[in-house]
Amino acid sequence: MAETPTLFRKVLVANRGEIAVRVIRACRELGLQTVAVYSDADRNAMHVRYATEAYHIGPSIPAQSYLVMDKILDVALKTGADAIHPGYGFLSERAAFARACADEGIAFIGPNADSIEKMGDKITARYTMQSAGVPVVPGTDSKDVLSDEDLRAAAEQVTFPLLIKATAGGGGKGMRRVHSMAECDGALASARREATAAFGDGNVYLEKLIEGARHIEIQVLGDMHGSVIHLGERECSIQRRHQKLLEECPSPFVDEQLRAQMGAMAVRAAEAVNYVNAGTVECLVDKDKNFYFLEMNTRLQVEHPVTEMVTNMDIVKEQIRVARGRPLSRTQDQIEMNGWAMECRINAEDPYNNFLPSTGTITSLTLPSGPGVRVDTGVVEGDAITAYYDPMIAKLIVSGDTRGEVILRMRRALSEYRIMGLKTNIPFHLALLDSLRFQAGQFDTTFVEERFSMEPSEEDAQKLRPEIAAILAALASHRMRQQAAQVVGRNERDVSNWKLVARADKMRRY
Amino acid sequence: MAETPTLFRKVLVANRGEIAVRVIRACRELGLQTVAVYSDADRNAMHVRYATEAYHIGPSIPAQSYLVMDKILDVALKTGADAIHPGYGFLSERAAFARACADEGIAFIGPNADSIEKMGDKITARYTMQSAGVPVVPGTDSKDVLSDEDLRAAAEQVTFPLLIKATAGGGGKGMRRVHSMAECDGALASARREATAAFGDGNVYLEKLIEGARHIEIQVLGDMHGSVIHLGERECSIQRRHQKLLEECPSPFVDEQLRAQMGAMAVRAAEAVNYVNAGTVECLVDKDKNFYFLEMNTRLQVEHPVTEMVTNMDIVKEQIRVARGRPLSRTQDQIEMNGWAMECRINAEDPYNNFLPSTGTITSLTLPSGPGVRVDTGVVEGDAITAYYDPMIAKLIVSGDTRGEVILRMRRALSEYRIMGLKTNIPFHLALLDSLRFQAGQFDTTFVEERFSMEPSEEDAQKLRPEIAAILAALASHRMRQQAAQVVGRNERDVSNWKLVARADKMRRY
Amino acid sequence: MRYEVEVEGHDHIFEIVINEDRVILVDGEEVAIDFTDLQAPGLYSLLVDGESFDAMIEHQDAQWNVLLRGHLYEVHITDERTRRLHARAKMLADDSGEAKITAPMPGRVVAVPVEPGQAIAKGDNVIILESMKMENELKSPRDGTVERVNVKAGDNVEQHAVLVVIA
Amino acid sequence: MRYEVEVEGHDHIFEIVINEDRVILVDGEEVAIDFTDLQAPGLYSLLVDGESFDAMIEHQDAQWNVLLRGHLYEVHITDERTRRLHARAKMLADDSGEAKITAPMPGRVVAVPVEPGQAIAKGDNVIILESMKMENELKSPRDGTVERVNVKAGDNVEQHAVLVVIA
Repeated sequence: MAETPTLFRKVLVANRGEIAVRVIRACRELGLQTVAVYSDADRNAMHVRYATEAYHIGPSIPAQSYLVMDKILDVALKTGADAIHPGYGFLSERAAFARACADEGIAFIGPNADSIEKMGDKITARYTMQSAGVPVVPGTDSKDVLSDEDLRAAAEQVTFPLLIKATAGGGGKGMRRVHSMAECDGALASARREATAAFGDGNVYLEKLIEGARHIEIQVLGDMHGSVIHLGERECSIQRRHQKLLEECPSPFVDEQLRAQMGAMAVRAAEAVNYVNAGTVECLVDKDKNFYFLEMNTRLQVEHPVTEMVTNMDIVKEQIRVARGRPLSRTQDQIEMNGWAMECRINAEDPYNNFLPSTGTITSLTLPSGPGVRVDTGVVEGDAITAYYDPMIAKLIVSGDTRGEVILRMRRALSEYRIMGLKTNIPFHLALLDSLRFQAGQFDTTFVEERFSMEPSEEDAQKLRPEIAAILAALASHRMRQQAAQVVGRNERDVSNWKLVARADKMRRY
Repeated sequence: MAETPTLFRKVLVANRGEIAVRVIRACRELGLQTVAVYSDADRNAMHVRYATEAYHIGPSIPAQSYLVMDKILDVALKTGADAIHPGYGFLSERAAFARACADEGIAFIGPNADSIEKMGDKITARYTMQSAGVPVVPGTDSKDVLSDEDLRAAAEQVTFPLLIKATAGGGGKGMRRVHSMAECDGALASARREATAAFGDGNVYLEKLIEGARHIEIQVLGDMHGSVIHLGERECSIQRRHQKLLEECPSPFVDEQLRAQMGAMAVRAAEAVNYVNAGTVECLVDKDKNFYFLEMNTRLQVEHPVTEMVTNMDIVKEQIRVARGRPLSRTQDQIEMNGWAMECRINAEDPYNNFLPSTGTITSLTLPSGPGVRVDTGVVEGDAITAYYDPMIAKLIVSGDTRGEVILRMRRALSEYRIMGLKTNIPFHLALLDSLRFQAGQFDTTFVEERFSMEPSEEDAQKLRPEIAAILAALASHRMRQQAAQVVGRNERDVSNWKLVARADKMRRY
Repeated sequence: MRYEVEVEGHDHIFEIVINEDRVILVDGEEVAIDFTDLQAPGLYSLLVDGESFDAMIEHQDAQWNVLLRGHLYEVHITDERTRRLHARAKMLADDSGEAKITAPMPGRVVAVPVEPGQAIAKGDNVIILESMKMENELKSPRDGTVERVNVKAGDNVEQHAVLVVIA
Repeated sequence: MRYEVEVEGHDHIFEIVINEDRVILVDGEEVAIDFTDLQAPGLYSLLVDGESFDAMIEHQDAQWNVLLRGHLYEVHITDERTRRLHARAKMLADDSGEAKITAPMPGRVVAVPVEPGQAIAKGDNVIILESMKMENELKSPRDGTVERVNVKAGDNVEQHAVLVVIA
């Protein structure tokens, strides 16, 4: 298994947005050249501008650009890239892509194709894990493709409530919660539809819904010399429609003993598929601290930064290191967890309107900064947020000594973050941080959907300032009238005054 | 000396710019309310917008606003502030101000007035330190006010080259290097003039110029219970005209033994004046690792963040903690230095034109972000940089495992930092990071002025791309002509297109 | 200038008079203010008797959204005459006018679980719209009858397109 | 459109022809480019045969400053006719025309160590200007004679004000 260390000179980043920028930054800091690929919508994107080279690979629709293996391999071969980093999403968990890279002599910065395959099909993964002695969530146990009829029959045995999940799944796509047989047909149809759209595969299976469970995952790293280590857990129970919204490291629910047990289990899971590079073992943990393997994500995870802040390891640099054939920079004994970190996913969606995605142009942007604040983003002022891609436009990561300090610091950072031109979920995060149950660490995966509201608590409602809102609106309205009158009243504007132009512009936009 | 812990509720920040924002951020994260004060020029400044309350205290000239004790005390009393944080500069080292705060029952977040006085007069400080067994730089030994004649006589004894320094000094103001008697008169006149302007006190003294010396300083922290600890050193030799430009922690020149010796000396120096709160003992260290006390800054230092990143302590929060009468959160044994950190001061000045200050409006601003990057700043897009205040508009702080990683990361972060509308010294920092002597850690305080040039080295010159610069300029010029033609050719612009308006605006500004 | 300002969800109506630059009247009381707009369109700074407020404000016609200290306030501004007219119009229209379900963003219609003439309750799904790879359920804002359905499954729709009309 | 582009300090003159959108001629050779301006005025992105360049560009008349990968390039752009005229004008003006020492920023004149009629050498201090609390020495750009001194110690001056004229 051991290979001679390969010197990379140039890395192609087969992704866009914040994760492409994240990888390019790591490469720059390692002195590596970078090749970006971009669709029509992304010509001016940060990842294009920050890379050493950039090549157009097609229309904005991912199916015709970021998801087309051949286009990406062509660019890699043309530019002499030694390696490809797939980021997350897109081609990152396509075994065929990892294999095609290997065939062309290009290092795929991720696990080998076999590991991806074994973990990619969720049914196969369940079997493999059970054989390796890893506990899995009870569910359908057939390896065959299941018809709606099969599933209805199996549902009785699994017992309600249960989850329909896509065999090719991930990211909550094609997933439905079902509480009774009556809901089954509708849920199956909609899950299959979403799975087909997302993965090109409408097959689904069933899992028992573990009530009151937390979603906790373990970061693992493996090298080509047979070492696998874990970097502790991440708490990811703050979700809405199976989309994670806020993650933290460590989990307020995990003690040293549980961490050691889950870590050992995750290492065993990775070893069972000869895992190399970074991966994440996702688990459900019930109220009694029993844990169940859910799935393994065979790629860099969105929320990897919280682990970086607490373990002080750069996971992307470590990925590149092991892809070059070098051993991991640390052994399990050398992994220490210090302090606390939290990540808020900043999404272009309207928390006051059922979290509907929001599109538009970022007319103004102020990033939070100062001690303990990290922003991983792929957008700058002037960028358009389209419906083609994921609504996540940034990750705000905050670290500090204790969970309490981190919550206060995150509140501070969120309130400094100003994104104008489209709606974001920043108010959601602020409301969440204010909720007493969140502060106390008392939540499970259903918390946001079932026990959280954007309406302020009675105590917080006392702090509302409707009179200030009224004054602000009246003054803004008044000023706008005045300015409109001014502009109309002149034949020629004083064009040397850039603020006036900006204001005039603003007015027209309203 | 021990006092009962006082609960602060509200802190007045008697400063502006990045340091006011830094302090307000710390207060917010501690749940404290904040009161900002502002001059005419600063109505829209970040520190005004981020504070809970804000009060106007006069014209833009500091002498009529930020330097007027009574105005600031009035605001503190009116708003019921429990404490005042002075930041650095302005009133931070005025013993009279610390005393006036105490008289009004307001906690001064800094040392007591006596310590400030003893360290503030540089001549007294030299005596006090000598008595405490702290080595000082050889120089004039009289406690009296020295006339030009006295100084010329003393100069012969001190021997050339020497430094003229302001008795009330700090920040390189009123400081002149003198190599011979012939230069003496002119230098004295100019030093006294600058000292008078800066401190209202034209007295100066002489110190031997220690050639090839580094400027290395030790951060100390003291509480009201008699504990004084040090947080290791900062390397501050990268200076121009006695203004620090880049600082790092640790110093590449300091080993464990020297750190322990200098740390012990700094603690002794602080103890000699019963020091409470954060302070910095500045030293010169010669080639043979002999060190000499230069002065003690009795306040928060601009470059405190590099120490924060390496020791993982929040110095501002610690200042507030000890000002409340609580003991330091750590003992000397609990101070660990991990990794490396570096700070570049981002100044509004033109490195291609003798570093002349640059004023103007920030028309566009992109902060660097991502792993290991911290920005402490006091300006946002649209802010005007005036000649009233210090040209430092931000501090870019980078941390990582090793000095090598930090240099590469700083290069990456600097190249992401985009400030449009005025000149900054970012190109200077990039050129400095590229210099082999800097990379090797081989520099002293004269390095920037005497052995550094903005001209690229022969090796770097090979990498220049004049043809790309030519293409860029030609294309930009061409596009501008086209757009001008478009705009002129229309009776009415399509005002719904915000980009066009921005472009038209841009064109006019050129 | 006199404004009637209604802050929704908080049962507050304020009468605000703005004449001078630094002093306004709120329900007849003088309030000292200092109001400036920052460079970023929609960002404002307000000092009220020294208290500092930083707000994001946007509006459509008379409906203003003020995002202040993490909370969104929906504010209606009218002068008195307009307000009376609106109140009357609203009374007449309430529960009797048309409700239009529009596309909140561009997307593809996945399913239309309703048809013209069907009676529906507030909260019922009327359209499932796929956008950004997720299915979004658009619900009826009130009880009523489906009057018109303008789209079918598989249609691509633009933002703001009227999809279904409820009568 | 044909441009003559001189990059200072690198002894390069390029002839650049821009007609089409995606292909330009540089000294007669075709070069594939993709050039866009970003929202921030003065920020541009250029792809040349796939290589990505992010630049800040500003100009005053025919003088362009291009900040690219941490290095500042001073670029002069002219069409051929203008260039010849300029060359001639420059030849005539060199070392014979007036040199004006102007204030690079607002400030207060601390000292004027020269007086009219005095002969000075390139690099001599002609004005000491205090700004942002520091003294800045303004030096003569060439040998010559002080023709005019417009300010005295203590004067406050605006940016670009002509302080001293060297003949």
